[in-house]
Amino acid sequence: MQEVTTKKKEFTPNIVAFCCNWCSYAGADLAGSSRLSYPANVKIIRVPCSCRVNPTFVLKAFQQGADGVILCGCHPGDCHYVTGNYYTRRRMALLFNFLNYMGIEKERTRVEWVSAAEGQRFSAVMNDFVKTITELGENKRLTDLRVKEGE
Amino acid sequence: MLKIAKERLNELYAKINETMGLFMPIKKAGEVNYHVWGEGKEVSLETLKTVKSPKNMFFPQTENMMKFKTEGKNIEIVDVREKLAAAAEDKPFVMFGVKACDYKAIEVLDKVFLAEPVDTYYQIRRNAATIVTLACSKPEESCFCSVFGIDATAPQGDVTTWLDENYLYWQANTEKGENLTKLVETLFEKGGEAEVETQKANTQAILEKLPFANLDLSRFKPENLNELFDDTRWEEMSEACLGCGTCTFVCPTCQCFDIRDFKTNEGVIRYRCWDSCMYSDFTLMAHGNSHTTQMQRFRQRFMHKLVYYPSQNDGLYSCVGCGRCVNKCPQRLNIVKVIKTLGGNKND
Amino acid sequence: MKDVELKMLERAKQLLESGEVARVIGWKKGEFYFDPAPASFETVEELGDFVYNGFCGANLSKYLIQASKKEGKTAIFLKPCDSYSFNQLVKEHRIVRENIHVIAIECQGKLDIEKIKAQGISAVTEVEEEGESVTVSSLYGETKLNKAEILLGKCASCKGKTHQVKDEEIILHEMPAPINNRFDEVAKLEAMTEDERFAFWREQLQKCIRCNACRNVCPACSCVKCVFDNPASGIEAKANDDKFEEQLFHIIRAFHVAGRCTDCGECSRVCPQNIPLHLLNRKFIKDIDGLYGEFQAGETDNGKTPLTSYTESDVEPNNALGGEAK
Amino acid sequence: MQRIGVFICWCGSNIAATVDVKKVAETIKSEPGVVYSENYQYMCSENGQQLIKQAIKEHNLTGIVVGSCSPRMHEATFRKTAEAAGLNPYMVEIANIREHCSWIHKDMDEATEKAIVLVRTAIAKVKLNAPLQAGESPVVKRALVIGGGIAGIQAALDIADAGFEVDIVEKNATIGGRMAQLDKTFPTLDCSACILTPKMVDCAQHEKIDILSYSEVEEVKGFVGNFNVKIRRKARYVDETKCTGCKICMEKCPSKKGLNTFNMGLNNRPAIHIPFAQAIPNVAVIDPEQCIKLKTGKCGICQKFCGAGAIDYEQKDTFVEREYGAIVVATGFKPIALDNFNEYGYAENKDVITSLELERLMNAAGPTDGVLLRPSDGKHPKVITFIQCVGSRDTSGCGKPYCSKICCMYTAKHAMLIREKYPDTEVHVFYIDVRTPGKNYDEFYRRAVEQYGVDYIKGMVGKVYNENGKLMVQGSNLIDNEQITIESDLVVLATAIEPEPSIRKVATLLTASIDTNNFLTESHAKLRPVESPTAGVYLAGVCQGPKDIPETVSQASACAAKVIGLLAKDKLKTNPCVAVPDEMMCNGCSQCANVCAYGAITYVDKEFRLGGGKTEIRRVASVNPAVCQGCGACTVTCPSGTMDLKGFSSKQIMSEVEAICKK
Amino acid sequence: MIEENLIPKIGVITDVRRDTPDVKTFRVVGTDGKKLFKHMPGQCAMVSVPGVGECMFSITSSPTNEEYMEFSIKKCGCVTEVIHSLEVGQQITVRGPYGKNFRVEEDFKGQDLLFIAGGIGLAPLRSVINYVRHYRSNYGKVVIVYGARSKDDLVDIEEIQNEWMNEPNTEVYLTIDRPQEGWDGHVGFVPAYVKELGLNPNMTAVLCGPPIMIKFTLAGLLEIGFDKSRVFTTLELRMKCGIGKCGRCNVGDKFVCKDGPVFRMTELDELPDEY
Repeated sequence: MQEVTTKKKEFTPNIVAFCCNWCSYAGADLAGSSRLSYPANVKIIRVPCSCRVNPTFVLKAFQQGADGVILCGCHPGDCHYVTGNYYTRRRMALLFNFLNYMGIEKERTRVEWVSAAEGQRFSAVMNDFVKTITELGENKRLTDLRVKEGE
Repeated sequence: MLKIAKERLNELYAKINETMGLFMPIKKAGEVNYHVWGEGKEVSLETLKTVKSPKNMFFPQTENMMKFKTEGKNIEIVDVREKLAAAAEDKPFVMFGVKACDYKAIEVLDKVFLAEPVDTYYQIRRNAATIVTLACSKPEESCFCSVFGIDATAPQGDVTTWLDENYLYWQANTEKGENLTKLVETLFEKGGEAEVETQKANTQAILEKLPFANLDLSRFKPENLNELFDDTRWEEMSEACLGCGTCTFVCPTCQCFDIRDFKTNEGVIRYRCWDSCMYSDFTLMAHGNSHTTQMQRFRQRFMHKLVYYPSQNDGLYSCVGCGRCVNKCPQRLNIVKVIKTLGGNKND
Repeated sequence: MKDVELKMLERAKQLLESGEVARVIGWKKGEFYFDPAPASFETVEELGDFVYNGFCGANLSKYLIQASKKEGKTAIFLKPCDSYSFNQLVKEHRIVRENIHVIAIECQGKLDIEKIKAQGISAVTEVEEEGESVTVSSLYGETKLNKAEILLGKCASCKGKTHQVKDEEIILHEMPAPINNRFDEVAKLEAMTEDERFAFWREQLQKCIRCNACRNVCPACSCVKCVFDNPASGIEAKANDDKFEEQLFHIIRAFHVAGRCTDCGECSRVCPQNIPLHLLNRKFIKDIDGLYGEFQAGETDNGKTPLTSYTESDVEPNNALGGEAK
Repeated sequence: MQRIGVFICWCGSNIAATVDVKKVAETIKSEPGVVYSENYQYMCSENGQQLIKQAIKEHNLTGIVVGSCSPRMHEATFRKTAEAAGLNPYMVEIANIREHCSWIHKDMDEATEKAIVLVRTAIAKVKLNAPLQAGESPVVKRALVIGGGIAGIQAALDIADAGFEVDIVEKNATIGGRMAQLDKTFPTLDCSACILTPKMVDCAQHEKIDILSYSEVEEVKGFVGNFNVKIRRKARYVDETKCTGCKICMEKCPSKKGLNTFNMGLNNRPAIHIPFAQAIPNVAVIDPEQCIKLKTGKCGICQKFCGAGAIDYEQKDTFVEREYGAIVVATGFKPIALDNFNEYGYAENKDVITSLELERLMNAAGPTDGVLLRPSDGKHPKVITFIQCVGSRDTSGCGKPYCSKICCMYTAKHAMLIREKYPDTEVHVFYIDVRTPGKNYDEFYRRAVEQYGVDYIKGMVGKVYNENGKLMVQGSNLIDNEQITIESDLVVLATAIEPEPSIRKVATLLTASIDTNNFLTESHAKLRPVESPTAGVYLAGVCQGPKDIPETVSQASACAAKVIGLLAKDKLKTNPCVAVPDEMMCNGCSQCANVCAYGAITYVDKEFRLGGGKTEIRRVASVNPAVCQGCGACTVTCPSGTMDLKGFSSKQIMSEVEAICKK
Repeated sequence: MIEENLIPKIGVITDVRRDTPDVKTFRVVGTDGKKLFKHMPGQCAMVSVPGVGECMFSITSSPTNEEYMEFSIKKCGCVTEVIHSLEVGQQITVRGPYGKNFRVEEDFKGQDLLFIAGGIGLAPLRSVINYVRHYRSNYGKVVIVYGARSKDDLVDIEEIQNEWMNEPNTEVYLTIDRPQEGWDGHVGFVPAYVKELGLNPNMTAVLCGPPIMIKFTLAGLLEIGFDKSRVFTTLELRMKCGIGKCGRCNVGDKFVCKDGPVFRMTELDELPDEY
């Protein structure tokens, strides 16, 4: 048991964050200019709107070895493109639910709404997500396991 | 001839498994396929048609061929075959319970993969395998191996076995078979010739009654290639075809494959996997496709089995009459319908 | 059922003879009673092979994507569940409705030859249907079976016997009431732990041979070019020993048909490894019903699909777990 | 051949203090495709930009990555730099190594490593960038204003004053809208007509303004800068060019029993009529439902008496098609129907009226010539009870969930005017909250209470019923916590307002989005409040949300400013990062159009070559790049991957993912 | 050591030449700086960029070149697009040689030879032509007819003009489809041009180019009196393995990768029309 805990501490997860250009990416910028730190293993991909994020991007990230994927967009109702994040909300609600149905840990995926003014929140969200994933451990279920039975 | 009581089969499996890998029809998640034997596994020797045929053991659905590591502009190739060969040498394996049709299918595949230039991936696995066949005693309506001259009651292989209510009868045919026999001899007793003969006769009687026993192959000859190719009925035979790969993937002789690259976060893996001539992109090139319609793809498959392959291999058909496609085609199309439409029935 | 078949045949003849339609899509006789294949009949002579029996489980609607582009009208026989797929395809502009003559036909639930064989009956040569009982003859003897035991999976959880569309109908007998348990299996999985679910799906999906039968039979998967066949998509793939690859295929396929899948059950019917693929699609249907209100794809005039609409008060993804709005 | 240049900025010490910029630049040199990698103190400085320009030219770079501050800061700068050096501006990617790296990490090694990954990710993306050209589309220098109320009038006047042609399309026979029906306006109590009619006249006389009254928009095609609009000119049976507005026809018309809609149906008007004295255009219109000639073919009196020969019973609806660069929607509002509010007895009691009806009763041009007489018996009401929030802030589903915003103020206005004119009248007001923010608004309300002694009762009215000819208003007084009943002569309901119902059609025609309350959605609630998400469509007045006259006028002027800004351009530059369909793969299923908030996607039937000389006609999506805003919603909805987004293509994003995950 | 039929060798790009707007020629050597393997004219090799895919290309350089091999590659799909983006110094993988070669040592020897190419179809012929030039005395007269859409689409024009045209007993005829500024040569399609040239039907002919060109040129040659059994062409179909096992490049019972790509016209006559 002791060994497991130490091992988990060494593990630094790889996190892919998709951020919409208008709110969350700006929120991340604000977190930066406010010097609100979060772990370096969070890497942000800028998309015009959270509705640009195709489930395949999320799955691709897991396939390539990401341990957690988080999507950030404008708060519902504040979408720069009026309705984009409403679609995101439905798509991701269904997708994440489905992944969990297939046995993927529900904590591995997350959607958070972060406005351009919420630098503090962006940092808090990322810290929390990294903490969750670190506790959860490596992504084994959705990673690329090219293992064969017997041979 | 040797025999072993049915109740003691597990001992036999365990004994083989001590020094060799053992693959046999095992039920997992509701379906019977060749899996590694282990204590407590649900062995199903009687299953005539595993969903995936034994070809999977030599020509797996997917196998990694090599890895590429790229650093800047440079490439390093990691050949995975040495590992594969070492593993095969270290632990040769037994394929247990292979039916006559499936064994014949392995011969069909050998002609492709072991012909020069040899496919080394296949060869490594093939050499490591000792094949123990099992005679059929309860053929199904979809079986028609006899049409291709296969005797389901006396399959070939390194070892041939028969199974009745009480015993498994064992007869080694090759050196590999003898070696295996030596390994397990102590478990066996002598005898069984008479029982085997009775079973053979009974099965023969059923085989003759099977609905497809009289398919006529006489028209499927290389000299009829163009005539068969141009037959107008392909259109109607293929109209319900979905273009899926079920028939090709359950087929024990279909050997088409694709070679692809897969990017992982640690480098590129080049793998090969089964491919199907039924797929719309099978022959797709950047500047065209020689098979644009499903009819052409459908025709390719059956022409290959019944004409092209025999033409390249001294008349040997690359269909063994296992009937898997008869059972598994989602829309109920199959080679029997093709043979009947183009060739006819001997009794007609 | 024989009377229904005769009536259908008669109608098909009339339609072809009168020139009202150029072809009729139905089923034609196979080698056995239990293997009829979908077929298009263009002349009265071809109708000699026409058949309609308990093994005509195939959903014919997808064939219309091509047929409705052909010269002349096409008549098609649709069972109640097939009519949902037809409607959905019309809604998505894949079928030209005016070119199709829909004949709604009776369905008493379709049978599964594999289930018959699973009863230990080998070498089946004949099957006779009579009401609720089915007599199976084989080279090794004769067996009487109860129809309910050998229904196709999709028919055992039939969602309804109401045709969503028709130009005429051939319904001679009352059809059995729908069995409303179709989400039970999903609920059972939901009740498991994550680990159990993962184990379940891994074992099931490990069987996948990636033959694409599920995709190619699916009326919702009728893309001109599937992303999995398209190198430009970035997810084109064929590998399947990579465990995730299988899941990727099935996850994305389920997502792409979410909100459009009518739950026709063809994916599970055609799977050579009998993977319960419908449970993937049904999860989406169940979640959509639970989170956004009941929605049945392919129903007449049911508005925008759930994934192309929204409400301002939709549930948050992080709280949506379990598929019910909290 | 890809020739990528990488430029790592120190940003003084902002980046360099935590990221080993030299190491980053050095490591990146060996990346495939990278032919140049450099670091510099301030890349955004004149010298830094010079360095980039020089490198682009000298090394023949096909794409550049700048590792610097946020792209939201300097992406535009570096794009210009690239363009100046002859490189397509869209071949530039920014790796954000300041806000997303150096500023949030303390450990140098960790930050450097992350910076390398971020730069690699940007390289992975830029390798798949394609040169993009911002498109151009010409601008038609004419605006359309839909709705001729105060919002439409103000917007039209402002636009026309800037020198652009404007058409006002008004569905009624006259412009003026709701404001024309009002008596006085708060908080100044000046006469509504006195301030509105001059503006109406200005419109009529303005050489740049064309008023299409009694007309409706039928069809809208095109997009920002190039709308093509079909307008239905309804038959008014009077030749607009001949009618002099002499009103003889009105006197002579034998069918006088039509409800006077301008007076909220409180009196009657003839079949042929001019809605009110100051109507613009001052031209009669015949109500075909009421006109004996049009219904039976007999009569024709008005034609006989018309000196100008303007009457034309044969007139038909006609259509005009015009091109516009911009469209202002100012369709206004109406009070809600009170069918759901039986408790106030509106339907049964003539003396229960709406506030707008009260406006007419108090107006000098109204049915009572401005004398406050109650409708039932024409007597002066002695006790008047006002009920606030009738249908507003109602979450029960009977009314509207929103606050109608203007009721508190106009009720105070009414109470005050009544007390002023008829000091013997007792005025009670039932309210839930009094909401009077705004310049001089609260002062106005306090005057009603303090100076005019209006009795404000905090509480809800449960029921209004008639007892022996008296209206009994039963309600609760929440302050004193008691049930009270007020015997009243007249009850005035501050009825909620809702968008004019025709807005639905207009919204559909314009593909402008509409919220659950039928208000048009603005592009951004805070920052783009007068623009519709549909480019080139602007919103003025209550069609966008409840508001009073001053707000409406400001919004209308704001709209005008936006329109003028648009029309002042000869060409529009379009955002090149737009959705683009691959027709070869398109199913034509319409899913993408369903999620497009801008109506940028249409479908066309196209012929495709199949193999073997055959062809097939398929319905395929087509994106109008001038309308698409580039959100990408369609790309995910599309199951076949037909839709992609330029600048953020699926392949680009996936290669970014790969670069981030690479070990 | 296990035989390496499917395992490629690593090649290094040492030169990239842009021939036409969409054709580039890549010079490749092994990591040791030497030629990767020996081949005969007409044979192909699988070139790949790991992670993108493999493609079969004919080896453009002559076997007589001992230093390197060259591939002329037209940009037309995913793989070729990536290959086109590569620069000198980049490593790629190559395996081969595959297929049957032109029978330069048997059928061609001592014969007058006619080479007809269209567009990128010159790539496989360049290898034979240069082979023949190398062993010039073994062969008779050489006639080369080469056409392309425009003068900018003529592959390897420098070599043609500077070397082939100066070769003894060799005639070179160039043509482009449509008139173009700066072009004073022949204008017109290859099949028509071939008929105009008044060729001696006793030559052994090799055709390579788009199917439509081959079809009409062949018809033209037969009209003039060429012997079909002495006309050769090369086929191109989807190939994956290169060793006749993956099952996709067959025409009837022949595999293009193993039994082709060089076919005698009379051989093709016997095969189903599916290429």
